[in-house]
Amino acid sequence: MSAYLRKYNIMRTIPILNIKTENQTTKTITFNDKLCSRAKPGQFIMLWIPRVDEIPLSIMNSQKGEVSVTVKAVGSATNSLNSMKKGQNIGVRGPFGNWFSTRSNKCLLIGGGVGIVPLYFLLKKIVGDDKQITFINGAKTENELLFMSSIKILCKNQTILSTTEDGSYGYKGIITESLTKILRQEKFDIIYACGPESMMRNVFDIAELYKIPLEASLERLMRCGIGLCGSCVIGQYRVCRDGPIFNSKQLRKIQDEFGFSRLDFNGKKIPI
Amino acid sequence: MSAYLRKYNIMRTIPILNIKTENQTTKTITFNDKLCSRAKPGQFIMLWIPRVDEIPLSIMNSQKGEVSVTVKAVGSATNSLNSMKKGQNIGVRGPFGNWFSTRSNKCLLIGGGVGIVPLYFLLKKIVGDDKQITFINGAKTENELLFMSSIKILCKNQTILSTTEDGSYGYKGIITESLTKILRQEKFDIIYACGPESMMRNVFDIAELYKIPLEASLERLMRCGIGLCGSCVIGQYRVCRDGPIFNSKQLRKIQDEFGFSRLDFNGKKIPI
Amino acid sequence: MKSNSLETHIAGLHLNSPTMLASGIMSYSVDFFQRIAKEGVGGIVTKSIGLESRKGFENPTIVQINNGFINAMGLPNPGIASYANEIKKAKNVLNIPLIVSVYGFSIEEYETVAKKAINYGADAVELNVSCPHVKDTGLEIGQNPEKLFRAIKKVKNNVKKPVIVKLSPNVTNITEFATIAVEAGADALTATNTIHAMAIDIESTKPILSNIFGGFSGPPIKPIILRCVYELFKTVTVPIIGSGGITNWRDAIEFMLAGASAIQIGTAIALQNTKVFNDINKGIKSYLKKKRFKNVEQIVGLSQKI
Amino acid sequence: MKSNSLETHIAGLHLNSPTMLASGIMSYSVDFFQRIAKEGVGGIVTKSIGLESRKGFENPTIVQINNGFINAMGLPNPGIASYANEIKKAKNVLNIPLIVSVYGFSIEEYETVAKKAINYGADAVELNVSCPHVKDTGLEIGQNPEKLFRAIKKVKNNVKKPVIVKLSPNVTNITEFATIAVEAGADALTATNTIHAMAIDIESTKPILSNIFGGFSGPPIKPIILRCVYELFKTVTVPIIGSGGITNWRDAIEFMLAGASAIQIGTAIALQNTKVFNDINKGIKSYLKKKRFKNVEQIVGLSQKI
Ligand SMILES: Cc1cc2nc3c(=O)[nH]c(=O)nc-3n(C[C@H](O)[C@H](O)[C@H](O)COP(=O)(O)OP(=O)(O)OC[C@H]3O[C@@H](n4cnc5c(N)ncnc54)[C@H](O)[C@@H]3O)c2cc1C
Ligand SMILES: Cc1cc2nc3c(=O)[nH]c(=O)nc-3n(C[C@H](O)[C@H](O)[C@H](O)COP(=O)(O)OP(=O)(O)OC[C@H]3O[C@@H](n4cnc5c(N)ncnc54)[C@H](O)[C@@H]3O)c2cc1C
Ligand SMILES: Cc1cc2nc3c(=O)[nH]c(=O)nc-3n(C[C@H](O)[C@H](O)[C@H](O)COP(=O)(O)O)c2cc1C
Ligand SMILES: Cc1cc2nc3c(=O)[nH]c(=O)nc-3n(C[C@H](O)[C@H](O)[C@H](O)COP(=O)(O)O)c2cc1C
Ligand code: FES
Ligand code: FES
Repeated sequence: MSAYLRKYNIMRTIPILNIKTENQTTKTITFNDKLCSRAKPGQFIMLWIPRVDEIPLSIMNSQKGEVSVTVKAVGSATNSLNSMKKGQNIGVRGPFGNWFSTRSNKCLLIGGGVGIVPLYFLLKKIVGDDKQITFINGAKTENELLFMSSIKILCKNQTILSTTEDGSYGYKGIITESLTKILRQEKFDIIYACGPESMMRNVFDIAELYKIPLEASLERLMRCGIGLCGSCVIGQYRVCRDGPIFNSKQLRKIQDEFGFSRLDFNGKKIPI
Repeated sequence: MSAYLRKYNIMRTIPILNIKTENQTTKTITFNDKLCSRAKPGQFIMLWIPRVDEIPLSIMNSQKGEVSVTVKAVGSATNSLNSMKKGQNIGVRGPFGNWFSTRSNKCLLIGGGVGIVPLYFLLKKIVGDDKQITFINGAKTENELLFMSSIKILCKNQTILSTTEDGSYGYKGIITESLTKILRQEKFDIIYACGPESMMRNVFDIAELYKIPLEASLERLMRCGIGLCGSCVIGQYRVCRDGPIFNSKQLRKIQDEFGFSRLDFNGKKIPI
Repeated sequence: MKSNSLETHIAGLHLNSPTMLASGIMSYSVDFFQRIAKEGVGGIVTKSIGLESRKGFENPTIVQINNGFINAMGLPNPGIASYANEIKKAKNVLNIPLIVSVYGFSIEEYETVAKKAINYGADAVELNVSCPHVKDTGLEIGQNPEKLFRAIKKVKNNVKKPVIVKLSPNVTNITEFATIAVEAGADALTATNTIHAMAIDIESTKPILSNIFGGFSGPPIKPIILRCVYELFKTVTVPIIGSGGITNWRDAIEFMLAGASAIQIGTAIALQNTKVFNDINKGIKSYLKKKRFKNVEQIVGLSQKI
Repeated sequence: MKSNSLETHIAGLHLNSPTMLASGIMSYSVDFFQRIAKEGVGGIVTKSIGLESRKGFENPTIVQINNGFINAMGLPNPGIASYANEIKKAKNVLNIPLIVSVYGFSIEEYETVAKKAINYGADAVELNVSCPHVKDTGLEIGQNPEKLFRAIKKVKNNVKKPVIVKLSPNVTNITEFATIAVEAGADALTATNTIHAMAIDIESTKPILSNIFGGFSGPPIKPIILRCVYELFKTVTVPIIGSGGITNWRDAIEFMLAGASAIQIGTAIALQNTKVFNDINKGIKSYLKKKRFKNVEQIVGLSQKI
């Protein structure tokens, strides 16, 4: 059960400090926010685009009061956000939700597409801690593999396995094949996963098979972000408040829904 | 300008812990209250008698979480309070207002009737501090002189001058005569006064004559106790918030009103 | 049946504790109902359900101001047909009363949805005639005496289970509407829904909620809703369920002393999390014990005796 | 005249700053008015004054709930005849507009008191038709469309100075009453008075205020009153003065963006002390500068453009 402090949920409106283009569809947006700059990897914010929308976004990085999110344009809010200019105002609430544990030693991070955002943040935080890290990232094609150059620098003594569906970079294939391959050879203390839910469901099933503890970052529709409205519910959990990170034990309790169904904007259960 | 913290003004309802009869009309009521037990001499509380009234009362003593007020029955609220039993509930807000300064060395405390309540509290706090104290108390008659036995113990190395109008105890006469007498002989660093306003006005005029700084504790009708409603206004000051203790400089600013006029319950200026 | 000092009765419904889940709070999923049942919730009110499904408003749908919230969800709900499964499932797995909250864009819709909800197994319906932000439902009926009367009457004539009416505080005189509701047959009243409010962001100079206006809930509105309950207790004889800013057991007691037979918890689930039901129930129990009351029903309306 | 970005105009009154003293707050004494004049208050509204003097209710007349207050002072006031001296004195020593708040137990009383206040030198009157706790005045008129119209009209016909009408938020639709007020001749509207509320002490099981009910003020009511101002700005063309929970410059800006031409400060004097006027004025000034607005009138109602 994650903490919730009133001040986190009071919206702060602040100008965009910096915008970086990651690829054709994805940008990284940086702003100043004290509360969010203390966020832990896995936590998210609610970002308001005035008179457009308010959407949940994982925190990608935070340091010295500066906070970054990485946004893939997939619809009206994300497109509108990605076309904003430096200096324009956005509203921020958060950080919300729980975070990845960082106790384990031999870690496997597996992320697909924009799902690697919180894993990248996690990587940055744990990479100096004398841990053995394997980072598996995957995307449809090379230029959708995010943060590659930073990841290479961060992981110079660690393992990176990149996968593209079209083979334009790293292994050709889907990311879970890389996972199975490596688990056949090596044992890990923990797997951290974020990405499309069907991929994460596969990761879960594989992790169960190999009996490796998993922490997966889930996504659901979010409105309140603080455990009140019910939009993000999965089983007995609220992704915003009890998650977004769920461990193997919790995932087992929601295995009928995890990877299969979610609520739409009407609160109706629909297939994923 | 005195401090005001929100929590002070949230009413606490608590049982009466103890009741002590001081004389025919006056009782001391003790209760537990953490906030008030940190009050300083001169501060007051608003005391609620459920479904009867809420009245301002000076704090008479406070120690180890226990707080006492001394109440003279003069009307419906004070009569009703003084007929309450141990264990019955009263409501308390406060402490409010400012307090007597305690920097000066050679102090004269002068109080009339139930007005000695805050002076008694002050005496208790400063008597151990290597100060030279003269305590002048006065009343109509002997048994209206409050706290005499304690005061005698507290002031065993100090001066006590008691005055009664009927001469039943100490000097016969009015209290300000004692004051003039002593000021002709001695110089003081400060005078602290509390009592009927006409008496305090006399004290003020005498203190001005002898050029001795004065701190007087004023009384006005009080409703809110926190500087909002205007019931207690005197000149530009609110007795509840800017007082109840006023120094010579402030008293000079309100000398047209001090001792002469006050607002009644209708907000109408009436003679004192 | 074991005696339980927290037992409460509302229009024939038997509640093990007077703390209920308010409508619209985490109320899509029966799994979540089970979670709070473990915390001792006495009864559950579902999200307000209409005839058709609704997407609700765009985000932001909620904004926090101090310790209160202004929400304009826009009644997102799957519609009664889809919700049937949840009602049935709830009745299978829960052994506490399930009250389906019902709204409609017409008197007929209220009737149809209420009938269906009861047929699917609901123990009662709560008519939401007080939603402050969706046009043509809620307030448009809750603020119109004549429509209010007809809507309630129609539902009453067609369902055999208790009909609770959730009133709006956004009226000049709530007792007038309460009287109408009771005359039309309401078995109990929920007092109240949220208060019409808004927030503006001074940096962007824009209203924050996509709908501009929303309903204010949480601790800031408590003294206002408490007054509504106090006034209602003087006016009507049917049980009153308090709803507005109740966050801890002291608030709960205050509402019951004012005249509420039970209370609903909404915003406090965000502020205190799901343990709030248990915390409140425990607090009420200690209070009853300390004050030597035999049961919670003894304190209902007690503050009216002065 | 030196240009001043905080200058505001309300129905012919010229205010050096948009922050005003709300009625009933520390408003018996001209000395106190002088004190806050030094803090930059732009205009002063007196305690509501009636034809006869009134003692008000017994204590407790005020109770704090979180950072809000519920008060039921009961309109203690010396009556217009006694207050004449203060008005005259105020006009001698103050060089900011003095607005006398007026209440009455009948339409005629409103008229008589208003006329006298203006004769004694008031720059305007504010009609308190919205006091939530004294019977037969205030709300009884403010919630009755027909009486409201006649009271305002009568005053308007008999005084040559601006007539401001202070509305109640305790109504189903505030714009309806605003429209009536404006039709009757109101030169400006104050939005709003306090909200009907109460508090119960759970230890003694009794209501705290001697009058049981009172008016809720301070930060908790801000989002509700802000909504009133926003609605009014859409409805009427006369200036609106915001009053409800304004505690800092951000609140003040929010009200002006919603449509208030000036704002009144009440409860914040307890919460922040008298420096609140200066603090707010300074904050508004910095905001205007940062956002490159020339003057405060430019931001009035700006949030309505979306
Ligand atoms: C905890 C969490 C973390 C996220 N982190 C990131 C991130 O770091 N980077 C990133 O690019 N995206 C992230 N997302 C997804 C992001 O919120 C959606 O892409 C965005 O809301 C889409 O909005 P839209 O209007 O552009 O698209 P739309 O056209 O409105 O919707 C496209 C899809 O986005 C999803 N979506 C829309 N609105 C919401 C909402 N309010 N809440 C959740 N999902 C919604 C739905 O699946 C929808 O079908 C995260 C989502 C969650 C729940
Ligand atoms: C700062 C301050 C400290 C005080 N300390 C003490 C104390 O330690 N012991 C003590 O016995 N008395 C004290 N008083 C006076 C006490 O508050 C009044 O005696 C009491 O309020 C009388 O109430 P009643 O209903 O019994 O009398 P009433 O018959 O109502 O009134 C008698 C007189 O008491 C005064 N009074 C009444 N109501 C109030 C009120 N709300 N606020 C202020 N004065 C009021 C008026 O002068 C009135 O004429 C203090 C007053 C103030 C302002
Ligand atoms: C996010 C949210 C959604 C709500 N949805 C509904 C609803 O669908 N139907 C309804 O009758 N009330 C709804 N309400 C009102 C609550 O049921 C409750 O009456 C109100 O919030 C006051 O109680 P509280 O202060 O405990 O939250 C909603 C409130 C919130 C905060
Ligand atoms: C102690 C007190 C007394 C008040 N007296 C009056 C009054 O006499 N006439 C009036 O019109 N409003 C009166 N009001 C209402 C205020 O003028 C103001 O409209 C209200 O408190 C909301 O503003 P605030 O939140 O800034 O206090 C009073 C408010 C308080 C708190
Ligand atoms: S987004 Fe509202 S409960 Fe999670
Ligand atoms: S008692 Fe209200 S201002 Fe002092």
